[in-house]
Amino acid sequence: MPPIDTPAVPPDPTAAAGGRRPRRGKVTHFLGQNVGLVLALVMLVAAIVLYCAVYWAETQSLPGNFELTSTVNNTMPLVLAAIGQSFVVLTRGLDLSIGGTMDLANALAAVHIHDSPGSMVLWSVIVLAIGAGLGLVNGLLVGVGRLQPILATLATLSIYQGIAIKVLPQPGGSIPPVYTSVLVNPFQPYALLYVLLVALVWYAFRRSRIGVAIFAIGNDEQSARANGIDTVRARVTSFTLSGLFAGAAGLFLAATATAGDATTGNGFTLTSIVACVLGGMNLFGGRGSGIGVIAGAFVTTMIVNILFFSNIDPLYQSFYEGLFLVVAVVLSTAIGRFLRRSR
Amino acid sequence: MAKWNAALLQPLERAGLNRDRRRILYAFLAAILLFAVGEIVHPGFASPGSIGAIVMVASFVGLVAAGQTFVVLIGGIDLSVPWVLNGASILLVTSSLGQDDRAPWALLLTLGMGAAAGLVNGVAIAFLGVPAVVMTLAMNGIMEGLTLGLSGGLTCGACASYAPPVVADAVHGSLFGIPSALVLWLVVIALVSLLLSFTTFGRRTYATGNNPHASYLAGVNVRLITILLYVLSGLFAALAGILLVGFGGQASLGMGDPYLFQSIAAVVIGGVYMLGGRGHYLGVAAGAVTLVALVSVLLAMNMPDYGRNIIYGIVILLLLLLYGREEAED
Amino acid sequence: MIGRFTRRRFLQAGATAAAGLGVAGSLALPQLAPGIARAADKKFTIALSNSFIGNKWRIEMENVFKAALQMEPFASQVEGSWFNSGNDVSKQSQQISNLIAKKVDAIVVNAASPTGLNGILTQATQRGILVVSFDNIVTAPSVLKVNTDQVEFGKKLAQWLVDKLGGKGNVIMVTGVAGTSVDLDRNKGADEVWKANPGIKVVNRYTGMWDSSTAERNTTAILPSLPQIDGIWCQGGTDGVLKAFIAAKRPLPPTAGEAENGFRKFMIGYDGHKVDGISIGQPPFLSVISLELARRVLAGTYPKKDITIPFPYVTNDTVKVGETVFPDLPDSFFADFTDSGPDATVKMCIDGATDGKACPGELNVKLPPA
Amino acid sequence: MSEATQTAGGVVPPAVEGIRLAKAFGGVQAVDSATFSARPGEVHALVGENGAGKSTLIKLLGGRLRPDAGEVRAAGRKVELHGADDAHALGIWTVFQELTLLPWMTVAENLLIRREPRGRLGLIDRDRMVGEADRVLTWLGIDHIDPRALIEDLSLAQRQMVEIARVIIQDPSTLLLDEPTSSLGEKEVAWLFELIQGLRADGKCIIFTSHRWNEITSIADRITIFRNGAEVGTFTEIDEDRAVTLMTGRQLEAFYPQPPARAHDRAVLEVEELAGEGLRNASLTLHASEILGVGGLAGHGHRELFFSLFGAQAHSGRIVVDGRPARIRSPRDAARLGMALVPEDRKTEGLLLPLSVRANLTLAVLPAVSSLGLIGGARERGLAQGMVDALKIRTPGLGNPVRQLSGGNQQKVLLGRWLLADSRILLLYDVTRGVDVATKHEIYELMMRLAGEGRALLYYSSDAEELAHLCHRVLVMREGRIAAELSAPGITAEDIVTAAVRESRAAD
Repeated sequence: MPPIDTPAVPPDPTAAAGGRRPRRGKVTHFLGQNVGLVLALVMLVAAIVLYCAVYWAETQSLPGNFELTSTVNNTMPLVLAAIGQSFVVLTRGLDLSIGGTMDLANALAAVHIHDSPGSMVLWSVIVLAIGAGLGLVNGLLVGVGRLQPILATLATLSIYQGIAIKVLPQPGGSIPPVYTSVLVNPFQPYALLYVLLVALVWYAFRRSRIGVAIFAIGNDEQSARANGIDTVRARVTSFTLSGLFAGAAGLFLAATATAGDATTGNGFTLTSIVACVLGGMNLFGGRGSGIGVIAGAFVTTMIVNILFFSNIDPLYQSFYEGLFLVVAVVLSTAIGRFLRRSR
Repeated sequence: MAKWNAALLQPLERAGLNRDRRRILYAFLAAILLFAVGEIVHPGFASPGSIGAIVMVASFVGLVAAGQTFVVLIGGIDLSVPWVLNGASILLVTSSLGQDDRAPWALLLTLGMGAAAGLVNGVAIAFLGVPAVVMTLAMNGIMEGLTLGLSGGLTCGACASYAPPVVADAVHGSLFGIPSALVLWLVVIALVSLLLSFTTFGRRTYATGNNPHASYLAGVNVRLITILLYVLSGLFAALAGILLVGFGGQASLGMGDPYLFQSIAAVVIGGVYMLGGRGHYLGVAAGAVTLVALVSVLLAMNMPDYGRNIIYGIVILLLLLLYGREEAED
Repeated sequence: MIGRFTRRRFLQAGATAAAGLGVAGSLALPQLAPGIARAADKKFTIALSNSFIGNKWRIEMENVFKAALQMEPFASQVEGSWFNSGNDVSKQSQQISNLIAKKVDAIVVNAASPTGLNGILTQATQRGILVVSFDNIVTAPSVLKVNTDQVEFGKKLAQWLVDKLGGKGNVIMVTGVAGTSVDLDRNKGADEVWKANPGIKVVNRYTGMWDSSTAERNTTAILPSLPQIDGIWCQGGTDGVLKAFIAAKRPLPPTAGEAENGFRKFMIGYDGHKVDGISIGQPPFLSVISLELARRVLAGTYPKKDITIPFPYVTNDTVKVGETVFPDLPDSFFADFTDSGPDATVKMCIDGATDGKACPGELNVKLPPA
Repeated sequence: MSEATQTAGGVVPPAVEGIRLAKAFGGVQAVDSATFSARPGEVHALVGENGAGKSTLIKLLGGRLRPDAGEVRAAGRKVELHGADDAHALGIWTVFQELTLLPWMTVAENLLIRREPRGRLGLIDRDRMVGEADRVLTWLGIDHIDPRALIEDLSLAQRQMVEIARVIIQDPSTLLLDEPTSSLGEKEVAWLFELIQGLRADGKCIIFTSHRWNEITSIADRITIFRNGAEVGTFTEIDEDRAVTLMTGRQLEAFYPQPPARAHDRAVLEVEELAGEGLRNASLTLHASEILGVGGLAGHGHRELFFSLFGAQAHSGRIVVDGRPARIRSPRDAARLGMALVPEDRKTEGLLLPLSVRANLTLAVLPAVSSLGLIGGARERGLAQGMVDALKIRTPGLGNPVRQLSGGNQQKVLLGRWLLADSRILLLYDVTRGVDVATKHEIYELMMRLAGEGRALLYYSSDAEELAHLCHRVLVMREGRIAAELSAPGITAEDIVTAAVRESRAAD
């Protein structure tokens, strides 16, 4: 395929317009083209620093292993949900059914996972498959049924939640401690490995054919089609991935809780969108990084911590949260715009 | 299939029912169908009293959905509805202290608050380029914090006040034998339809919703329109808050919670195009009735909660697929 | 009234959560300044971790907790703080982690999910922190539980109706938030009674979401198609159900419902309407009992054991203005913020419930005999 | 029917053929029983007016559209092309006029999309991809384009080159190029032609469309002329006058109306040092009754000039309207000053396709047809009907969606909108693009009439021929500046193109 073996074309490059220009470095390009990601990481670092500061002010010590472990464990479900959401956001859509899928995954896990290794592995796989299946249904409604993502998933959200309550009518069931310690070990921050794994999955996704296709439809659907990309398949895949990750998020939620509750996933629909936005994902598709989204998820947890240690009237808490969200988005939009212009 | 569809659609088309008008028709048909189904599974469901009650309840959803319709017509969404509504209901009772003579000012203040919340949404969306989903979501949190904080969690001295009798009567009374909440809704339906279909503002709204860039180049003040539409959405959320206080007598926390999902669902069922530019409030009004009728049928059937969720979702999907099929025909 | 979640209304709940940020806060009352007081006289640090705060019951629950902290014996023995997280399990979990990091002596928790916090709460107890859960209690075995008996709650309401109706008649059931244990338990209790009394016919059963406004709306929509109703069994939002009956010009049948002030106003006659009823409440002072339990366990004067308190209830015969019903307070106010009678567990003044202000005198919390 | 080439080796069938092809869009017959054929080893130019059906033909041959009637043959065999992939499998590749690059992806990703080098675990090896892209760019002689740059950050010419490069490296046996030079300067065109000659020498078949006659004659082996959706004839030798006559169906002079004599010398619009994104200190003066043309290669600041003047793009500089300094910060400001912009892309920038003809016509004059915000139905209909009659807009009714109208009539609706607003300064941006010949002629006549009425017209066209014939003066833009000014009489299309490409560098 490399064109070197087609000698018919002029081998003399001097005939052409322009001379070779020095290439800008890989890193320079990366920074310039991933402003959202960079800002998300900066925001995360700032949040961590601030957290350490208020933590110090309150306890005269710095956060340690326990704080790290619990922060990572508590953020894991959001990390997964937000990454799932980001696949759909890349295609200019939103997946509102993530909460419903998490509910169902959570309920199934609590009802079916028992203390034998076989059941743990088997049911984890089944739950992930069901998550992917629910995503597939969304994908088919959007890709083949040509419904708008927000509408199709609004309807399926209701359906998935209903099924979840049918599976687990009241909070209960149990998750074996072994399962918990494998997914979200309470004593050591082993869950960082999963964060790393998610980052690697994203890395691989970004470098896969289907990843390119999903990015492409977010860039420009018509161009993507003109380039021979099967846009329907890419779209269906993005929803399927979203469902798969939502399923995984449900498993982690069950594991942290050590039991199931068919309603605890609901809030993740909107928090996952928030994490995507804080992570620098462009809601109009085609741009964004999963690494940024992971950072965005951790920022939300950091904000919980910061407000915890800063003695704020709890009644006003949503006010501060809302304000923070607006300010963060406005600032990062402004900074991003400024950086791009000054390049 | 396509042919069969076309054969069916052509007479409708000839009768002046273009796609948008057909969608209104479908929304009404869906409501009628639900009443019929309800009557079968639960005799008495389609009695005049029952229909009246359902339509009355639908009017609350319909009012919030009016605001939602405005912003959806330009491809936006308003997620701040719940706490704007809550805030409005609390502001009304705390500022009126349940007294009729203070009611006019309290009403103005409350509507003003709703408009102000909408204004902030609109300005941030139109000028700062914050995505509507994010901005209105944040606004919901901001309003929640402010409402809870300022009223001390509804423990303030004035928080115990009742809706001024004039407001309560306006909701519970009746005019020419029609419940006055319903009369108000009919007036709102007429006004909103008039506003959207026969005014320059409405024309510019549809233009902006269809193509903001082209409208801008045609001299439409797209930002102003955007802001005004969010203001209207805030206003209607506040209006619904006022009516709910009148209906229930007092403000309570969490009053607005159910209205977000329902207002969006009503807009969807009413055939408004979520990406903007097409749809009528008449359809949304029918959508609100359909929605409440659906919920009521399921309640009447003693449907367990999970079943209600599932059927609810399936009905919306079916309607969407019906609309979508027509989309493909065009 | 337990929980009063509106979790299932996902959008709102999400919106609260959405900002994703959590929060906390302690109102930093001067005498509660952390660290200093503790070093001086070794107060117990006890924190309240509440989830959702957007309804009246939760506010009162927090207010009486705050009030108790300012009264003896708590004022001199306990350094308290309180935090809200909204209905976001991860957020509450993170806040509890922060409480563990602060090394509090005890955590009193009203959970966003009965199971969702088990992981982190078990960690807390493993680290020697005493955890007491109340209202929406958690299932983790190492956590102490303070609650009323929810099955009994449902039973008692139903039995009262059966007695009132002479075992025969049409009844509607207004249920709570699906997917919660409380809702299921209360319904279960009622169903047991209906089973034993075949003359009672449940003509409809629908949710009121433990919310007066929703209960009113749903009742309004469904009522016209229902036959004559002889009795109302309601888990919550009782005043809303009655208002819908009044609007539909139906007579108010005997009603077994929650402790909303609005409902009790109807019991004493309000606006020309009077209802015969029984009003049982999930008492907001569960937070205070939990606080007391934590204090005494920490002090070593009470064994580590779960507490089930009898729910306070009133009927038309016992309802009393200024004590169990308050015409000047909102309908959504929970009139059972205090217990009454000689065996009362907690007696709290009204300022405590509305403003979180200390009541005069000492606070005497009567735990069941050890 | 199908022609074959006799060679030493025997009969070689044409590389690609279209036989009695027909394709209609919403009632407009874009291609109507067109027959076309091109051989291996030849460069075949396809010429015709805008809207003659060239682009549609290319899409039919390239597999992007399916014909309503007729057949496509490749290498002598009838083929059914269900999509681009089918065409690609036969070695038929297309470079479209509308670029199909993905803006937020890198040059390398775009160049090698769907054929990225894989590394471990089957994942795309990005470094290798960049290396390979760099090699391709170097080998094609366009290594001033950085493979790691985002498409968004490239100039239009660079994008066009990437688009061409992307297809060339697929080693096509038949290459379809739809207006490949419209945004290229002199050197880039030379680069492209050298590429094409290399391909021809290698026995490939190259079909391209262009509006620049000197380019066509310099490289094409054969020329097929299209008019009204069908071929008029195929020639190996033809002079420009004859070709234009065939393309337009009338004599050159007769096709283009004479611009009216300028009655006034009053400057209505004076622009000094206008600068902004893509625009560097452009100055111009527009007089009443004047048709001032603006020409040059695509992507050299015309659009920015028009949009800045109309307030739709941030700019600095001085604008004087009717002798008074004007601050134009939005299209509304501009409209109030009597200005109007008719943009090139009427579908995305001009019209509101689902809305009625009436609503589209009156959008800019709503206050005039309403009182207290209420639209007067009768008054609105009256005004709209008046304009429909005046401009001979062919529509089933005032209430029909404007989507249902043909391209030319849509363009008239857009013009009508501003005529209703009685705009005196008309900024017409490539208004005849994609318009059928008859309507085009009507638009010319209309322009003359408007100028005759004393209105001032600033007129950009991608068709130099139009500018040469219709304008009093022509400004040629290059790299965001006014590079030359030509005055009638005696402007020729060559002059314009020459001025546009002269000294032009590959804009980077």
